[in-house]
This record gives sequence, C-alpha cells and structure tokens, in this order.
Amino acid sequence: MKITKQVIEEHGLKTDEFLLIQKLLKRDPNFLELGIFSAMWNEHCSYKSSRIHLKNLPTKGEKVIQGPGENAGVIDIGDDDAIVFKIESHNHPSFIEPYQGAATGVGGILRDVFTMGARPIALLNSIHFGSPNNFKTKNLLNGVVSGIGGYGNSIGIPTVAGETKFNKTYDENILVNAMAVGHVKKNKIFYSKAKGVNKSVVYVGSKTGRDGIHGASMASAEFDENSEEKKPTVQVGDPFTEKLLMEACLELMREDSIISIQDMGAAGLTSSSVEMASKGELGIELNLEKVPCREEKMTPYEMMLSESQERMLIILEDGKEKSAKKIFEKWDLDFVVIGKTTDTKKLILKYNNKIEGEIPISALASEAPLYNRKWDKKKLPKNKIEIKKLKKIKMEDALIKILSSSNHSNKRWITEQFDQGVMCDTAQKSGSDAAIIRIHGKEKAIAVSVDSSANYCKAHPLTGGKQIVCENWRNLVSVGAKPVAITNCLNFGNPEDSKVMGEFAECLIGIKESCEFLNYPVVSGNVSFYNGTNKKNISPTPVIGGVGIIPKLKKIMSHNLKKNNSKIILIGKTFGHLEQSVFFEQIFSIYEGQPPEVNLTNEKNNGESVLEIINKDLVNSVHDISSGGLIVALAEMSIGSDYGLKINKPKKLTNSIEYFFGEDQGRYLLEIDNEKMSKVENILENNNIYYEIIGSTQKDFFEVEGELKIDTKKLYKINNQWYNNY
Amino acid sequence: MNSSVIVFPGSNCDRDIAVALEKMQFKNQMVWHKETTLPKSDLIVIPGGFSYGDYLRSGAIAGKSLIINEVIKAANKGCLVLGICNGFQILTETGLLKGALLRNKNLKFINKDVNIKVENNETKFSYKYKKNQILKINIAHNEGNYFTNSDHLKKLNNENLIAFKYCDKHGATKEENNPNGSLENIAGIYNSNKNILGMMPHPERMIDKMISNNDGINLFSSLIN
Amino acid sequence: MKFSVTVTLKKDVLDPQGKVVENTLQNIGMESLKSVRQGKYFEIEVSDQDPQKAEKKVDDMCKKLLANLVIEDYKVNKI
Amino acid sequence: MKFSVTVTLKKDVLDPQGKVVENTLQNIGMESLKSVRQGKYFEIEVSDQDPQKAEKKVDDMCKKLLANLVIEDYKVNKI
Ligand SMILES: Nc1ncnc2c1ncn2[C@@H]1O[C@H](COP(=O)(O)OP(=O)(O)O)[C@@H](O)[C@H]1O
Ligand SMILES: [Mg+2]
Repeated sequence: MKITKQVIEEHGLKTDEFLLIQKLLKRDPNFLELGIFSAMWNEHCSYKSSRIHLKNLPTKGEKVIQGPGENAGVIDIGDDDAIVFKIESHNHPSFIEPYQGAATGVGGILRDVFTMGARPIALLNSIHFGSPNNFKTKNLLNGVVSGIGGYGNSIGIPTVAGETKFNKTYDENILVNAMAVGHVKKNKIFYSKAKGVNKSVVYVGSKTGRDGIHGASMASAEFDENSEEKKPTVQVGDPFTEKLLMEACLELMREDSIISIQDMGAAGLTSSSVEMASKGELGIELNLEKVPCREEKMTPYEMMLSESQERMLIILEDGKEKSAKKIFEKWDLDFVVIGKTTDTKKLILKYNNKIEGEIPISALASEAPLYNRKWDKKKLPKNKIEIKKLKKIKMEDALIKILSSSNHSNKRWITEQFDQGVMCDTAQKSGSDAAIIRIHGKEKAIAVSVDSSANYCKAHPLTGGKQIVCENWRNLVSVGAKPVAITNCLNFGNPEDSKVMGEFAECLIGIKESCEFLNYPVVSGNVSFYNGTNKKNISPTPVIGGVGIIPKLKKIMSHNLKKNNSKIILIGKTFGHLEQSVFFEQIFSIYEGQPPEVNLTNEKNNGESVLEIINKDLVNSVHDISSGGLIVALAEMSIGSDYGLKINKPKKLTNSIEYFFGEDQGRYLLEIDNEKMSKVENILENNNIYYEIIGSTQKDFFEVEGELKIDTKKLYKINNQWYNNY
Repeated sequence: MNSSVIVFPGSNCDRDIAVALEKMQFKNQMVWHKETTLPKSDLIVIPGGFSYGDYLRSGAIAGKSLIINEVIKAANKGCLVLGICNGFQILTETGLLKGALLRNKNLKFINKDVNIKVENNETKFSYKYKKNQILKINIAHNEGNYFTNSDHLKKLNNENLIAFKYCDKHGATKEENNPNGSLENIAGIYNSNKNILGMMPHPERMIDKMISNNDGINLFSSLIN
Repeated sequence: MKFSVTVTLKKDVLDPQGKVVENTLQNIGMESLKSVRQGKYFEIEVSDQDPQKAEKKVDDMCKKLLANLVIEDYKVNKI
Repeated sequence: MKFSVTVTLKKDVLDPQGKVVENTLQNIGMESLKSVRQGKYFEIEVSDQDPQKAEKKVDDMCKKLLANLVIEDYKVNKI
C-alpha cells in the first residue's frame, strides 16, 4: 500500500505532521503505522490544540486523589471512601445515529469509571439540541433520550441528573455529553500505568469488529472490490455485555492480579496499549492474530483502529492468567493474552510472527504535535441595551411564555425514561438543583450536577467560563453539599479558527479563576472540537460536572416549598441585569449584550452562608437563581410543591421587570419558618451577607403584589405541557 | 426464613432485593443461574433488571436457564416465589404465571412512583396490608403491559388472583392511572395456588424513608412469618 | 441452509409500535398508507443437509424460543 | 396492496441480540445452528392501485423512517 499524499490527507494528517512522522521514525511509515499515527495524533487523543491551555487549570486540592491524566478523576470523601468521576462527549456519532451514539457515549464513560476499580453509582448527561422547529430535532431528541436510557437502565445504574437545552446553534451539531460517577475504596483504586517487563497483556470483553474504523481509511486500497460491505460503521452499543464486563472486572479487582487496566475507548487497541506503555515508560508487543475478531479476515490495520465497544486491556501479575480467565469465562467473555510488556519502549505489532509495525512509544505520545494556536480576545460588548418597551410587558405573560418554553419546561418527559431509583441510594432525583446519592450502607452522601451556559459563553467567554463553575457550585450548595471538585467537557467549534480558539482560551481562563477562588479543582475532563458545519461553529459550550459531599444525610434539601406561611429570603444583590437573559431572548429576541457580572467574593460568601444555614437545620427549602431570574426560580419552588407564594413589590428598583427577570449571579432563595428567622438573619448579618425578605408562602396562588396572581395548578400545567405537545 | 435470589447475567436489582431481604431478617443466598440445585429456601425471588439485556423478549432467555427448572419444581411443590419486574416477565415466560408482558403502550421506558391498590390481602405475600390499601411504589420498566386471554382474565377476577392494580391516590382504577396499558390496570398477579406472585412495581425500593417511603415493607414482613 | 423467520403479534394483540410507525408515516406525508404491523425478523443458518429436517429444526426453535405463542405467531421460509 | 419489509443490520454491524439468541439456541440443544441475525419486520398495506407506484412508496417509507441506512439495510417484497 503506497502512502500517497491523498492517503495522508485522508488520515487527517497535515503535511508537516507527516514530515514529523518521517523524522521520528527515520523512515516512511507503512499503512498500518500511518493509521496508528493518525489515530494517536488526532485532536481527540492528543489534545494537541488544547493541552497548553488545559495545563493552567487548578487540579490539586486537599481532597484530590487523582487529577487529570487517568481514565477519570478521584476525590477523597472521608473514611476509606473515594469517588471517581468524569464527563465525555459523544456529539458526532449521536448526530448520525442518535440512539446508538448516545448509548455508546454512556457505555464509554462508564468504562472510564469502572476501569479505575469503582462501581458506578450515578449517571448524568448534558444534551443540547437545535431549535425545536428544526425538522431534525424531534427525532434526535427521541433517539438520544432513549439511547441514554437504553444503556443506563439496562446496566442498572441510575441516571440521576442532567440538562437539556435547545438552541439553533446546535441545528447541525447536537451535543451529547455523558458523565459517570463511581464509588471505590481508597486502597483499591486501579491505574493505567504499566509496570514491569514481560507481563501478560490481556484482551477482555467483546470481540473486535469493523466498527467505527477511522473514516479516512474508507477509500484506501485495503477496502477492495467488496468495499461496500466493509464500510466502517457507527458503533452499536451492547449494554448487556458491558454489564458482564463491569461485573467481571470488579470481581477480578477484588484479587491482587492487576498491574494496570485501561478501557479501549477512542482509537481502541491503539490508544489503550500506547497509553499504558507510555505511562509506564515501557514497550509493548502485540500478537494481532490472537485478537478475538467478530468478522472474518480482519487486517492488523482494522484491528488496531477498530472502536468496537465493551473491551478492556489488562496487564496481569505473573501467574494470574488462569484464575483471571476463570472469572471472565464465568461471565461468558473473551479473555486472551495478546501480548507482553517489553523494555524496548516501542509498540511492536506482529501478525503470525511477522512484524507489521514498529513505532517508538514516545513518537505517539510525548512527541506528538502540540499547537499554540492563534486566538483572538473577545471584548466585552460595551453598550448597554436600552429597552423602552420594557414597561409595556405584562409580567404574567412573560412568565408564562418562559415557563412553557422548550428550555424551561419541566423535563419529566425525559427523566421518566431513565431509571433513577435502581441501586436504592438515590435520595434526590432529577428535577432538583442537584441529585443526591447516598454512599451504599453509609450515612454520607454525594451531590452531583452538570451545567452549561452557552449564551453567556458566547457573549463573553471569560465571564461565561467563570459563571458556569459558579452556577454548578451553587447547585451543589443548594442541596446542602460542600462542593469538592469538577470534571469538564469542553464543546467548541473548529480550533483552527482563531475566534473559536479565543473562545476556548478565554472560557478556560474563566473556569480557572472560579475554580481557584472557590477551591474547586478540576480532576478530569474531555475536549470536543470541530463542532459545527460549513464554517458555522457552535456557540462555545463548556459543560461543568460537579461533585459535593454531604457528610451526614439527615434531611433532603430540595427547592419545593414545604409549609404554609413561612418566609422567603432572597440572598445576594439584585441589580436587574437583563442582557443575555432568557427574558430578552424569549420576549424581545435580543441576543446582544453582555452576560451578568460574576463576583467571586460574593459568590463564595453567599454560598458558604447558605451552607451554614442548611447545616444548622434552619431552612425548609433552598433554590439557586439562574436562567430566567428571580421570578422563574420562585415559580419553580412553587410548581413542585403544594404551596404558592405571595411576593412583595420590590422596594428599590423601580422597574419590576428588571428586578424579577434579571439574571444577576450569586443569589439564592430560602424558605424559612417564622420562628427561625432571627437565627437566620443573625447568621447573614454576622457574615455580612446582603439579603431581602421578599415574601411568604401561601396556599393555592402564586402571586406578586400588584403584578400577577396565578393558580398554582395552572402554573404546574403551563410548565408541564411543552414536551407532551411536541 | 431462608430466601434465595436468582441471579442472571444482566440482573440488576439483585443487590437491592438482597439488601431488603436481609434488612427484614431473611437468611438470604444469591444463586447463580448456572447452578443446578437450589439451596434450602422458603422463598425464591427472581429480581428485576435486564436479564440477558432483555434481548429477544424480556425474560425469554432467562426462562431457558438451568436454574429455572429447579425453580419450577420448587414452585410446583408450593415454595413461595416472588418475581419483581423482570422477574415477573420471566415467570410468565416459564409459564409459572399465565399471560405476557407487552411493551408499555407509550413505547417508552417508564420510571416513576405510582399508586397501587392491594386487591387481595389474604395471601402469604400481602396479609400485613389492609384490603384496598393504597401504596406508592416505584415502577421502572419497558414491558409492563400485562396481557392475557379473556378466559384467564375471568379466572383472575373470579378467584381473586389479582394482587395489585394501578390506581389514583384515592384508589380509583381509572385509565389515566394506568401507566403502561395493562389489562384492567393489573400491576401484579398470583397463580391459582397463590404461592407465586409476579409484580411490576419494585417493593424493594420502598423500604427506607430517607430514600423513598416504607410502603414495600409489609410485603416482606408478611413473608417473613 | 438458510431460513427466514418472521414473528408477529397475534391479531387480537394490540401493536402500539406498529401504530406509532403508522402515525408517523402518515404525518410525514404518506397518505395512501392503510396500516402497519411490526414484528421481528430472523435469518437463521443451520448446517443440516436435509431441507425437511432443517425446516423442522427451525420450527422447533420458533416454538421453544423465538416466539411467545401466548401473544405471537411465526412463519418460517427457506431463503 | 400489501408489502413486507425486513430491516436488518448491515453485515459488519454488531448484532448483540442475534448473538444472545444464537447462544441460547445452542445451549438448549440446537447443535446444527450456525448463525442467527435479528432484524425488524413490517407488514405494510397501502391503498395505491399501481404496484410500481406502491412499491416506490414503501421504499420511500423505508428510507425516511423504517431503516437507518447508516447501520441498516432493508428489503421490500410484495405479499
Ligand atoms: N477539559 C479537560 N480538563 C481537564 N482534564 C482534561 C480535560 N480534557 C481531558 N482531560 C484529561 O485528559 C485525559 C485524556 O482524556 P480522554 O482522551 O478524554 O480520556 P480517554 O482516553 O479515557 O477517553 C484524561 O485524564 C482527562 O481527564
Ligand atoms: Mg479512558
């Protein structure tokens, strides 16, 4: 097979990248080697455009056991318990085949977590679709939701939280990000770093097929006359096999047999073997004729590049092959020793004893290209938009419009398709600020949430980056959890475009600032570039997944109003910032302007005070204020409960639209019993927190003095109809 | 009381039910599907989940497993058998319970807390409940739409073999409270001997107030005595 | 020897899946559509030489596993 | 006019269901079984009179809804 310019191009390699390959190998690569380089050097595996920015993120902390660089991050949650978590994107496959794309996305992230020895205990997802009016959207929504459920439900891990958004920026490129969270004993964490020479390299799991082989190879000569039949395809998920693989791996992990273990994700056998060898500064030799194959006549090229799902690579301690094999046989899975570790620091691929490829590991890993791409800084849009028409808007109409819109409707239609209760430790399900999962058999719990704000990030990436971390932090605080660490999935457009690269760089600066200030380190993550089509990039959409600790779960903190005639306290200052708000978007179709300012000091102080109030058991319910502003947050508190609200006229601001729909940051709503008010006020005053008592709960009506009065049942109906009518 | 929980590849509520049984003081054992003998058991539970991924038809493949023959033998001798969710589906596939569980009428997986009514409280599974007591129990299934022929349906009614029905919070068994299209809102049934119960709702998820409620407890406390 | 097997719901059993497909097809403009029923399809290869024996075997597979005769009918065809 | 449509996974696409069915059939004693692939089956009735037009329409339904051509093939037959 001749390596022509066209073949190189089809492998997504640039001319100078090919020159670098020649230099590193001191010769031309053969076709197999070229395929391996292309797999390892692509953006997805090499992080060549993002690495220099990612390295600025804070990744250390008192509670961090493992930061970025492993299959998933690990944090300490006290005693001998640790939590393993990570988020990953599956955007492109989900657009082509929504069910399978989303399903295999869930499967992939689960493997990242149980590879580390953790039993997965929760799944989350962040899904973004195009405009509901786009004719593709409905089908994509249906497919993605049933794919996520189809995999998660079947494997028996509760899907407990997530976010679903619609925005025309995703019309031709939806986002499907899946996050998995697992629990492990601190002394039983497994890593991917290989150790020792001449150790068995074992392949376990499903057989290898021609799934998802690098699209580039399609036109190559290896696909001959019957190429139609050999065409690479989207991967199909097999949750049943994944369940078996998970149980088998966890069973094997109870013994002392594993030196290192790595799932086969993107670039399958190639990236898993290279990663293990690279981390261990070793070589690895594979005998490809031993690879269990699903199809006949698979070539080394196909085996190395296949992205078949539900497979793992394990390096075993000497003499453990037999006992390990027995476990995998019990679970009806393949278990084959396909190679060994070596001291050559090379990847050597043999097929029936003939060497088919030989590449120094460093050439694939540490010496892979690294780019400092050009990026443009975004200026904060200066002019404040003046809206004279504001006075003409009836608050009730605006509220109803927002509550019945696709983005603000109740997501029950989606979450009821997910098993949220399996494993019997889900103390708080979807629909709340954050889900709460009890650690099995213990009193402690974790809280989890995923968040994004593409509109803010687009308007001003730096502020947007800051804001999502804060919003995520706030969500955990609202359920009484102390936020510990985050994972992030950075969904952006084409990094070769300096505008996109600027969005990326600045979002990361924002994320970094918030994480540092809040002591909220990044322990894992994933970058997805090239989201978009025909030079139209998606709005920058970093997604933050956060985990917090509740040391003793005594009472579930939720945002549903609990009692009649209790007081409502608004914590944090309200300025009435309407630009980039849902109100402007929905009512005036205004998309310009700057996002609300993020004040990290207030954010931290407000949040910590809320936690203090929750911990002292002084509050009935808590809700953070986010998109839609105060009024939407108040409505949400009422909708999920048996009570309404009576809210006073705002005292300071003259314009009530600004007051109620503004999206100023760092704010919370608390429902407090009358007799506990003085204690709460004391805490807030001691901590120097700005707050207002804005009203109280009542029966049957959601009411804002002089503005609106709506039956709570009607409010519920308004909020619950969109999906059923779609 | 000795209980056995049968574990198939793909079962995923096996731990949940084991936790519930142990909490209620059963001496429980997990039994792998490849076993050919059952430990001494007063109660056999076939747990929920996705045995064999629910491939082909939910419960169909588990219905052909080795251990199932032993379950059938034990059941025919009068051993108590409880099938929850996928367990109910497996029991119908083996013929221990009649009828079949079709796909939910909305063709979607449904997970939510629903109200069910105790139709018969005079069995070993249910006597700690009151007749017509309304329970709030979680359902989580794709195929819970109970179907049977009209003769058998008559028999279910005449012989008081309907265990639970989906209802509203006052106990009315209206169509709008039927989550999955099940005939006559049926959520669970007994065999003629009333030693076998199959039900779609998950009582094992309702034994802990911190997580949900306690409405499932009386099923287990009925059984333990 | 290869056989195709189709398994369909019995006439008196409701086929919500087929119904949804039917509605969707009508919604996307297939007016002349009268009805859709959905079922399962299998392609089965057996090594038996004798066609009759082979067909008998496939029939057996249907009865024992592929179809639930409480709710489903099946058909076997040599292909 | 009635048509049958079978939708099957493309040859190289993983068929987890077929695999499990195959294993189970072998386990319950069907030794001569070589392979099973599982797919979907539809019976479609249309009111068109012209067989060619009708078939074209059914073909259209397959392309638009019944099959995902990324991973599936389909066949239409008049019955
Ligand atoms: N945005 C990010 N922030 C922090 N760490 C990241 C980010 N993106 C990727 N990483 C880290 O880089 C490593 C490689 O990521 P990835 O290729 O997604 O893992 P995998 O090989 O498991 O798919 C992981 O340890 C991941 O946590
Ligand atoms: Mg990984």
